[in-house]
Amino acid sequence: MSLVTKLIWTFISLGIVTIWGLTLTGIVAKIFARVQGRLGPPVWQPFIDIIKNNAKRTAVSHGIMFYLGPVFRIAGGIGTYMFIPAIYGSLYFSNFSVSGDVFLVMYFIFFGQLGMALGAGEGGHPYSAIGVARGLAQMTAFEVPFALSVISLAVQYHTLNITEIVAAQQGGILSWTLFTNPLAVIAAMIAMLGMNMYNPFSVVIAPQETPIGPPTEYSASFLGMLATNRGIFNAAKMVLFMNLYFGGATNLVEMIVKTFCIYFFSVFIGVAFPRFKTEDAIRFFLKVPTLVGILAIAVFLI
Amino acid sequence: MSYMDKTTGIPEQGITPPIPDTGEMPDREWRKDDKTLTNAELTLEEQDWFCDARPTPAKPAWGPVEKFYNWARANSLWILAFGTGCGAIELRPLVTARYDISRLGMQPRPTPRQASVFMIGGYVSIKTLKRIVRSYEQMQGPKFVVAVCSCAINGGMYWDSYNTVKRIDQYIPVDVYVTGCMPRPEAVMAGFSKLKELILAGKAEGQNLYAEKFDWYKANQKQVIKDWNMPDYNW
Amino acid sequence: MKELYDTISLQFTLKDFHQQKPNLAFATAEKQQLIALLTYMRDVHRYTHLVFVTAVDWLEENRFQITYMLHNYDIKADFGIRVMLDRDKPVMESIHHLWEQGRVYQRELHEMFGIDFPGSPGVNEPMILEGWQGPPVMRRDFDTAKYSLETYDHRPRDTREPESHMKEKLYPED
Amino acid sequence: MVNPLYLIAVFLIGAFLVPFVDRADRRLSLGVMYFSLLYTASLSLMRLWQLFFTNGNETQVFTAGFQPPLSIALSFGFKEALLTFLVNLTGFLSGVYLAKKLGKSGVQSISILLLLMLGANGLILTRDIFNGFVFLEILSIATYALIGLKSKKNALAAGFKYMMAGGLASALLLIGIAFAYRYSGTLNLDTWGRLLIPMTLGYKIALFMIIMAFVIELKPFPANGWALDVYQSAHSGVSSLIASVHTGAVLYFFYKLLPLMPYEFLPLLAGTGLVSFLLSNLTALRQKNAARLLGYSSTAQTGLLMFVLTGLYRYNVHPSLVLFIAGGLFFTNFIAKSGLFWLAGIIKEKTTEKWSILRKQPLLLVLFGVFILALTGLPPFPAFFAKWEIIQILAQQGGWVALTAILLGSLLEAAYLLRWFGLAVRQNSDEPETASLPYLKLIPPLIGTILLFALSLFMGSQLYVLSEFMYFPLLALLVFSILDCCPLKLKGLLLVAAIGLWGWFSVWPRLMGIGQLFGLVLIGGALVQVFGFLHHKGREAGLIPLLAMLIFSLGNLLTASTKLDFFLTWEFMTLSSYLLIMRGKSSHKAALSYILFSLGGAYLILTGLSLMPPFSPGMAFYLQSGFHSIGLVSTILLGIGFLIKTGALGVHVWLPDAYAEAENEFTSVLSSVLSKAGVFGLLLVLVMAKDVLAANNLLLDALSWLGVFTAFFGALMAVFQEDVKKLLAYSSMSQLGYIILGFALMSHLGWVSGLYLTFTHLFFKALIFMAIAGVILRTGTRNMYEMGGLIKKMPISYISVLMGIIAVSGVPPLSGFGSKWFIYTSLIEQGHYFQAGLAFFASAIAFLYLYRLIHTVFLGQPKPSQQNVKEAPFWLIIPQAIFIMVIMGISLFPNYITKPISSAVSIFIEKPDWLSWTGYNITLNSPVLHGNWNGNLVMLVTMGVFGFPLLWLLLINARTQKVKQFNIVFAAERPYKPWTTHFAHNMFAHYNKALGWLITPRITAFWNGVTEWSHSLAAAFSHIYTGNGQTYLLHIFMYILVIFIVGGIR
Repeated sequence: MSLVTKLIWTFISLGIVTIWGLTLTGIVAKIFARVQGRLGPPVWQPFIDIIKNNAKRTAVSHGIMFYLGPVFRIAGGIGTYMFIPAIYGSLYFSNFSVSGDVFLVMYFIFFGQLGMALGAGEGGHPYSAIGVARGLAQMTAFEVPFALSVISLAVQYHTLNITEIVAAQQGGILSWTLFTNPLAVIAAMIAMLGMNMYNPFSVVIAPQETPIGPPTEYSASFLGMLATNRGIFNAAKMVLFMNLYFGGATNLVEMIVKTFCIYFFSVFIGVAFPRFKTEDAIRFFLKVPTLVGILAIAVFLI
Repeated sequence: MSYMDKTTGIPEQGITPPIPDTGEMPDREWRKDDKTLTNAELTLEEQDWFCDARPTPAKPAWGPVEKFYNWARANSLWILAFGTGCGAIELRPLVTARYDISRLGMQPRPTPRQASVFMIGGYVSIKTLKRIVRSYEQMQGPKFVVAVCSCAINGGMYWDSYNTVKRIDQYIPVDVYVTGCMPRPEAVMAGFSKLKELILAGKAEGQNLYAEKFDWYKANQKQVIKDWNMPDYNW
Repeated sequence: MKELYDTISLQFTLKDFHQQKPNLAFATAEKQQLIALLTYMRDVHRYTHLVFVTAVDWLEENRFQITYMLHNYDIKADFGIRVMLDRDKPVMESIHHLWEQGRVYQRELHEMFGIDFPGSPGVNEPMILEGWQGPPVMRRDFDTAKYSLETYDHRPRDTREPESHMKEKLYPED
Repeated sequence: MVNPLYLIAVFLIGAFLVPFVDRADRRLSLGVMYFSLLYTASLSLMRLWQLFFTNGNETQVFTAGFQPPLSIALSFGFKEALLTFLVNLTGFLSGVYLAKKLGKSGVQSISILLLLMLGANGLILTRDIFNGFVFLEILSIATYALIGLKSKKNALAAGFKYMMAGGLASALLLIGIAFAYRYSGTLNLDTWGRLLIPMTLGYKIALFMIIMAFVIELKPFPANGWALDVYQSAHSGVSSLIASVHTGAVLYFFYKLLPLMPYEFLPLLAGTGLVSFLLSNLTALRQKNAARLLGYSSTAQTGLLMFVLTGLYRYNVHPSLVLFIAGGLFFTNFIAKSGLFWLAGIIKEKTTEKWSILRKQPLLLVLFGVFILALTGLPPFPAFFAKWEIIQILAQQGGWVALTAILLGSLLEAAYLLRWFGLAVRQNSDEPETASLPYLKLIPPLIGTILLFALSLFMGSQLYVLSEFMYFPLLALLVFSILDCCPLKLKGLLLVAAIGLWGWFSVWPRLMGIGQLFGLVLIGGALVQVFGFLHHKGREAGLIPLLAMLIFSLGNLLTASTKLDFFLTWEFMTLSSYLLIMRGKSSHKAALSYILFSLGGAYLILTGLSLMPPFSPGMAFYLQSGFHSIGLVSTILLGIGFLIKTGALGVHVWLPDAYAEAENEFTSVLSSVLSKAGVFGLLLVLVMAKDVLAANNLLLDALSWLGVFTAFFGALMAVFQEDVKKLLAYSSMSQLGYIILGFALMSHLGWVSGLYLTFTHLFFKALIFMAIAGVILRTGTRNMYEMGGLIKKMPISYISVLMGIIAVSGVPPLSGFGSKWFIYTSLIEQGHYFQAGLAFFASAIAFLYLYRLIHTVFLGQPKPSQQNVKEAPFWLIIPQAIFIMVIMGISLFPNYITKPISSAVSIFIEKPDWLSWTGYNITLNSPVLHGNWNGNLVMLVTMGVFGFPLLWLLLINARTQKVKQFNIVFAAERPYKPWTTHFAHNMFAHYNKALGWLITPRITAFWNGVTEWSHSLAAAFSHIYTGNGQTYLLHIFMYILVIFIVGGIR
């Protein structure tokens, strides 16, 4: 496949995942509303919001890093997706997953967060820095069960290559990691709650305490870019989880259904629980989920 | 002067003309140049900490594009609620299940930077006016103002108070007033629908009005706000 | 409460005892004796809590009345001590050394009535009225409506009789 | 042959002549004294000449031509000649030093001084025991008299106490001689030595009394209270005479007596020596009085010498080696101790606290430093070689008790001496300017220093080839010290040129494989950072010479071939880095802790090296290490020694303070380069210990857990620092933990990961440290919360730090990710799953402190006090620019670094065939783990996904208003103070709540406890010195009695 074809397919893949990710955001808002007995916004509301934000006539910038913050963020989101093969067996949807394995993806997730944190920092607003500090602190904690879970997968499948991990799960629903290594899946799914920052781990953006967290100062097209990234990044994470734990996907429909279900887990917890304080969230992640992660490795050692 | 719609209690025009508009502008000599403000009330040190650019009117985009944009703006109204008085309580029922403004694409937003509708809920004292001006200026355009309650319109029961502003539109441009003491949520929602109509019609250009008549607005503000310890324009 | 009043009267010049409720009474003290009296009440009779300090403008008598409301937690009783000031020279001693929160009340009284409390920390800072330049607003000789009319622009009123207006609007054919 | 009688005669004549000529003129009598001293010294020198260049075998002279026992025999061989030369030269120097005092106090003192010299010379020369007694008496009486030279009450009291102790010793000696004569029938030592006298109890007791007399004169602990009082209260010139001349003469006679002693006495004497050495040093810890401190040190050193003379016979050591060791120790002590006493006299300050006035006197400071470092046993001074030999012998022969005692004692000695040095050098003292120096008094210590260096070179060349390993760093130090008056920039550029030429033409061709890698890190890394030092305005005296010494010794570390070369270079490195740390503003405490840990580590390394088989010269140490294998003990000792240098958890206590207090640019070198020396050492240990480790899995497991805990706790502690340099220090510790972790895997991939991190850590940590050095320079503070918003003032520094933190945190696409990828894959591949998990946690925590670093310094609210901050100076930018380019280069083309590392490692651990490179893609196809990383592609993709949104934003976001720091939405208020609006102080309070309990400083508390405990012990010991003469006598009695009983003489 020539480079041009590859690039074209990558763009198509990215476009699909963006649209799906934003729709997913809309669906989730709808679900939240329904749980609260409301009608909720239309499913396409995220698109309107993004158009509106990009249509703003003015914006403020606190400096170059502030300007680049959303760029870093969306680059992190797109990049994460770029390094994940979206659909198993499809050459067109494998993106640039040849450039690395699951560790590359795990670390590339930080790229956007770090850049965004820096941009928010230059905004000079204390709430931004507070939000970042909380987010980073929580991140260190939920990465532990997730890392343990991934290590458990490496022990199980003898590979870190995502495509190979998916390949090992082919052959029926029972060969998914969900059933072959349930402990790892439990640890990872709890970690995912932290990643998605819904309740009970939503202290980072806690709108009542620190108005909106890191993006407090961001407006207009910056905000539009952040909102776009939220769609892409969420979808990318779900695709990663799908590949690692739920057998991957062999076609687009399967991908959409599976990512929706995985995301729904997070939403399901989110609508039902109140919020943790940062230190409590840290303690939580380092207790039971970490223990589960350790067990997930330990079962292979015995 | 009939600026109230007889049926809904909502202003007919997008912007009420500020009065008295004699065309006289305050002395402009103190300004450094046309693009900057002096921020004369700040100390020299503080002047370094605030941007001193002068707001300028923003041109709308090319016709059909602007129409499209206006559609998006009208369907994605993010509210910055300023609970200045008892009207503040009216926003709560709006977002709950009974009225649920989120189905109209509206949602409350905690920071002015990201909001597009400024909702002033009640009487405005001098002290509050300062905060209102600041928050309004920090919003990014196009931005719209909805003032709720009688007090916001003409001082209401505080008409003779030494400390309450009687007409907000002399200080910031107001797109829609909602009468009532207090107005029912239905009335507030009707106000928002009116605002939507205005936006879709391209009439909600309060931001540009503010920028064009900036000196007049500023003079009005400074007339009542005696301890003006902020920059002339809060970017 | 009367017993208390009598006891205190032995040492301080008090008058105008007024028992409003079984556990609420008022008395008027001399201005010069006030600090001593408050200290005495606080330390000896265990009226340890300063509930509030407020003022009344007796315009006709050309006096300000300041009321210090004290509370005794042990017997759950309140005792209000009033003191009269000359309205032309409204100066009173500060009690912030007895109750730290006193400074807030004094700051408020200074802003609203123009009563000065020399030595009270931050008494000259504005409390509610930022940058207020007019007379103290709670004095009864301050005409707030006049001030409002002079200072603010009022929206011209367009008054209608509701009944006829509704009729005209809704059922114009009738 | 020079007749030794002349020596005695000259002094005798001088002593009697002085009163006569004094009537004419006081100066004449002084002249006579100087003449006698100089003349005798030159006689000894002549004798030395004879011994070396003409064939003078004959050494014995018999008075009056008779054979013993009728006559007294004097011996004038090499030892005696050298000793008398030094004694008389010291006498002369003391005379010069005391000139004013002697001139004032009259003719008696002059003749007493001459008598003292007479006694000393006689004691050295004589071979007759009774004659020895006579000379000892002359010496002692002259000494008592001289102590009284300073007619202060306590000096007289001290003299009297000495007289009492000396009287006791003399009585013992006389009785002993009388009894012994009954058995031997001769007083001549040579004759006596040839007799085979049966060891009856009576004879033994006689001999015991003789030897104990000399032991008492040698001031053993604890029967030395009188001597300490003497040192403390006598005139410093006299103290120096006692410490050198008196002790030297007595010690030599003690040595001459040893052949007579029964074999069973030797361990006893050795034991007393060791006890004296260890406990004197321990007691000295609490001492604040300079003269008394020197007294303790003197008794300790004498104890060590006693041990060497008596103890080493046990280990079948050749007598000439014993003499070599003893000579090395003795001469170092001899010169350094007299020098220090002289300096003490010049300074005139009693307490060591006050010695900071030295700071204003560079010449005195240098002298003081030389003496202190010589006493501490650092190279190139003779004591170093002596200590090296002792440890070699003891370690190889299993003298563990002695070895431990000696090393412990040395460490204690180093502790108090270097603390003293630190007090003298510290910069934050505000002592007034001292009066002008007495130049006459300066001559003796100056000559002493020269003598010390001459001796060092002599000893170095005598037993060892005077190799470049000693030569280069010292030469660099010398040359750049001479150039030190030039402007800093010139010196610096010269240094860069010198190192560049030397490195390129001399070092590089001799390196291969792993050596080349470390050559790049150690020399290349240091070289680039030299530019950073050049921004200073002043001349920065001492900086460039020490830096030169450091970098040359770093290079030598790679090319060193024998064990001694390696250790010598290691010590040079430690020494120069210690002195460089001392340059920091208030670094004396941090530097002390650094040098003590370093010396402790060095002693462990020394012991470990001693246990290793010899390395042949010529081939580099690290290359030879592949052929050797070492034992378990050696592995552990060496391992701990090198781990101390890297700052592993448990021995990291020195690290944060030393990093924080050193000069900003030097901290960069410390972290990025110097710690890599420890890594290098550790690597060598692992290479050599392959067999041991293969047999013993536990060690490697322990090492890997140590590594990962270092990484974890380092990161966690970094999170809670407010001081930017401490934060970075802990960050370095954390990164080195990963390196240790990689090495502990003992697999190809593990070592690649360790070396890869060694490399990249150099780049990014030096980058960050250099940028922060600029920030600290410009803002004048190290507290992060006092900074803020510097991105607008210092954009280049910001870019450096940004690149640095992206690389440290391991975020792709920069090279840091490679290290993370390697470490995780290698850990999982080797089955170290839990370590991998904890390492991941640690690397996540790194985000916390890195964000804190960049946010609180560069982002957030600018402070009004830093309104006029400028970008860092050009010289600091140079290394940053170079490192940024390197990081970008290796991020885009990782093969240029990963492939050489892999091939270098494959010399030691073969590259498995499942690890392969295809283009820029590193593929791992191990049976237990698959994975891949294509750094080049990642970089390109990242550039693409970054550039695209940026273009979009630039396009759509045409009307963006640039605003200032206070234009923030602040809940409808406005901020008033930048310093309260900046979210910086205690940034991770919530993290502290959740995990802070993990890092309560238990380890620091432990080490503080060690310090506290040893000080208390010292205090307890010092209670035995009551200052009462009678008590001291009792001590002596008890001491002899105890020795007698312990010795079990029967």
